[in-house]
Amino acid sequence: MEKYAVFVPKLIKKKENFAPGHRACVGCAEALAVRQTFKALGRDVIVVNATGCMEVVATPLPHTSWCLPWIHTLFENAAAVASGVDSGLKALVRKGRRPDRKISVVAIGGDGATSDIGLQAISGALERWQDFLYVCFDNEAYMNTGIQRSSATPYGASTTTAPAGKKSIGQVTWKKDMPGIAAAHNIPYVATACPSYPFDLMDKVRKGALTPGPAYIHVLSVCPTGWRCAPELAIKVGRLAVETGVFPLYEVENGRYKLTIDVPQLRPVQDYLKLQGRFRHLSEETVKEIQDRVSKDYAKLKEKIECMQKQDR
Amino acid sequence: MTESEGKPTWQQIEIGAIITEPGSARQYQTGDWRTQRPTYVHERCIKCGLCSIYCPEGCIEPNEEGYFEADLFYCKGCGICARECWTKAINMVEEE
Amino acid sequence: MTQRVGIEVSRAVAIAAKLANVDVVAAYPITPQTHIVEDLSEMVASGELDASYIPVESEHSAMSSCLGSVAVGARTFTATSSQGMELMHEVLYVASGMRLPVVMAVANRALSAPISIWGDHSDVMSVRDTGWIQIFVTNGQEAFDNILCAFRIGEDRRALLPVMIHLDGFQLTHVIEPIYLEEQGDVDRFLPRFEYPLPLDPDKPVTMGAFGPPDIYTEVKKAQDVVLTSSKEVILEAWKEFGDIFGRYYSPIQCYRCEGAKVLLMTMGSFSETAMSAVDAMRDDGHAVGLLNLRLWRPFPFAEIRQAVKDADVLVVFDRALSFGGPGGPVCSEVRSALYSLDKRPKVVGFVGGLGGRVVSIAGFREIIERGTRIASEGTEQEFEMFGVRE
Amino acid sequence: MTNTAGLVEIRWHGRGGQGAVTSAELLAQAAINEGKYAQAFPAFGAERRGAPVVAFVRIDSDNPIRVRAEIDEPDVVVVLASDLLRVVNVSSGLKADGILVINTPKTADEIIKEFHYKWALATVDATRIARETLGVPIVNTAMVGALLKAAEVTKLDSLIEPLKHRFGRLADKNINAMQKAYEGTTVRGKSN
Repeated sequence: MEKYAVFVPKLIKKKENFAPGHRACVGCAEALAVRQTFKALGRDVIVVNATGCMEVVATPLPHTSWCLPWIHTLFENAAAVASGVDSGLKALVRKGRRPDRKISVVAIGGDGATSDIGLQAISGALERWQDFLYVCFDNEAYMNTGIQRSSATPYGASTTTAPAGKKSIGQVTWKKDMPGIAAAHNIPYVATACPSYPFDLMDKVRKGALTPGPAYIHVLSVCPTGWRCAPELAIKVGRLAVETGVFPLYEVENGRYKLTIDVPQLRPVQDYLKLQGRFRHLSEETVKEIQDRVSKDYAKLKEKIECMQKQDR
Repeated sequence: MTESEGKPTWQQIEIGAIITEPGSARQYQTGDWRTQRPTYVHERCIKCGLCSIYCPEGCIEPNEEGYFEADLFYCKGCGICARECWTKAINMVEEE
Repeated sequence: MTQRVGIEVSRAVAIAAKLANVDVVAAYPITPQTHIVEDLSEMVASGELDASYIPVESEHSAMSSCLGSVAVGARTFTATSSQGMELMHEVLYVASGMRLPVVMAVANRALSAPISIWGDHSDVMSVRDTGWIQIFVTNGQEAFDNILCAFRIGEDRRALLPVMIHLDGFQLTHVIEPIYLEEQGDVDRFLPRFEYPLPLDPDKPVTMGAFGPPDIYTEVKKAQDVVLTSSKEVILEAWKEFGDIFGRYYSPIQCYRCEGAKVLLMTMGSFSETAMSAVDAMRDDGHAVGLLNLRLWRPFPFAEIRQAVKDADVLVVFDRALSFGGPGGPVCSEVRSALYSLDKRPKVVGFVGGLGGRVVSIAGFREIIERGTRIASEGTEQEFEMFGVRE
Repeated sequence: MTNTAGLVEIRWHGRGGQGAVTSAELLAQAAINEGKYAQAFPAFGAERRGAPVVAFVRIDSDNPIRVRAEIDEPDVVVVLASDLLRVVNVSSGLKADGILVINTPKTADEIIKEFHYKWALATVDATRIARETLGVPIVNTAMVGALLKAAEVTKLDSLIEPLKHRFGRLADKNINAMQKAYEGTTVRGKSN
């Protein structure tokens, strides 16, 4: 848990850039994550949104929740549109047609838009060193279309296209390591975040947006509807993802890995799984399998960090 | 009242259907989605504002006395604020 | 001073984009479009052109990047062909629907399978309904001129629509021919600076590309269709002013030797020049034939076509694309439907040919006209006939 | 010498990378600079370096050129590498009063004896000239000179500007190569 001996009003800007009146589900932690993200970034931002829940719930004509310049075009191309925004702004500033002031270009998309259909465009934009921040709001399935599996769906989760049944545990593949893929582009800043840790999230978002060149942040966004958990538990479930090591919070700054929320003693993954209907069918054996994998991955991450610290010394 | 009343004709559509009023969703009431609503025990509230940072709607703000309260025009009644309030100053009650 | 130079048409297209002082070029290479974007990237590299060149990883991203850059108010150019345009297909609808005036040169080429790098109009016809203004050019000069016109037309406040300039792959893109390259000063006089009325700007935030529920989508589409249809006025105005400045005038349909013609052939693109030679030869032999070179494909020039064919008995339409299992050539079927409501109309005979780079010679066009006339007089019209196919 | 009034159609044969397309382009530019109409283009294909390639030039002193098809019945055929004679039917469609311009160290008689050509023939050892003037065996500019000796479709001087534009600091050497080849080309009339 973050240190709450703090008072929120003193720490964050009052102004909302993502206005209420949006049509997100009751208890949507993704809408929350979006709100926190853009609260952190302030006004000098242009948002590029991939198709997905956030686009649909926030902009049904004639209403918009956005108080920032915002553009949505398609599902798989947010990083490419952001490239055009970035390059267009740079050209206009260079030619004296726009004031020379830092405007953060922020592309956002869900896990489907990011780790599946939009992966190529993201890889292209990162490789070309476009000056932008990409934030993936990962709710671990295609929630917008009705909880179909994506490559970000975790092992053992039951979805509408990878349902649990007599012959299946649901999702039979392990979650794609999207932050790892982003980091493999050797970009200056990669991080994971979760709205259950708002100050950590907002720090990272600010850092990513201010980094010259590309930055990538992967935000675990609890979806009570798709994960089949109680809406009021959205924050708690996110916290448990971190406390169990299922979703460690770290950053990779110029290739250096660092845990931003260190969990000295991981809780059992069962604490996280048991609150969610999508894992209800799992046998003890599968839970153990997941536990082993999570422990191993977490150990690997820590090892990597320690190894780098040693090199530093 | 006809169904199309108040809705734009094709001549009134902005270029590319662009929306020019930022945050116009504020006109839209989501409060009627609610089946339960937050109630407040001000004696317990320490005005930390944690509820406001966790509200998916972003509809919790301090009132004139500095106590944080949800705007029921938007509040969907998810109960996150009550669940996360560490001084237990918020309780959810069924809507009537 | 205007210079008459021997130059590859692709290079002239790139020079036109440079003279238009584009701010952003986003492109992905595909034969036969490559020379256009190679030249532009070279100009950027040498400093001859102050623009951002985005070497995207796919055509889908090329067009997507164009959307982003136009949305911030940058003048934006790209070029593609064939499969590349297919890959950007869904993005094309967004450019027109969101009224983002990208200019794109399309080096027309056949579609797979089998893979063919050579020219026809299959790619054009597959994007017929994307809501773009679409202009065919007949030669290098028209290509150069119409790239300049495209920016002027698309960026006009009354249009704000993306524009495609269709030039035949290889037959135009790779040919060196004499082209008048115009002066920067004159181009600047013709082409005002681009100001997008509602750009993405933190000082005046707008929401672009919002979600369209059923109670509003129809109105948005109606508005879009009206704008595309009425953009013809903007196009005619731009062509008129272009002619007044540069001395070369364009029209939606070029009527070549149509005076008193009872039989008309309609073609588009570079083949029109070959067809003109066929018309010349037949006129020399005393036949009352003429050629309609269709330049403006969208918005479709209904009035001009009706006017152009009013005295003809036979209209032979030559398509370089095939609507499989359908009415044959897309152009022919549209022309036919445009004439259907007229009391007096010519018989319309359709041919499809010149697919995947197959050349249709002067003699070939003569044969098409003669055969079309015969079919019309015998009353043996079928939906269409494929020309030059081995049986 | 070929008749240069009206439309002249020239076909170039080379190998990918030898510069047949460049030759065609330079020639067309020279003609256009003279105020003529001209057109140059490669065979529209996917040929790779080393493969036999073809390029085309049409020049018309009076009328705009409207034909965009490849040239099947040329007035002039230029062959940049004589080894192609065994591989490609370079004389395909060559008009009866046409001429072949061949880069070869051999004499016209030797070529005719070997290939039984029935057209007028111009020969030049362009490879040697290119080595001597450019230091490399790239014969594209030399062969433009040879062509102009065989058929005066443009003035030799008209090539100077396009060459300067194309080759920059290497222009003088290329102009030299072209002129040497022009001088070194032997034209032999039609044999029977």
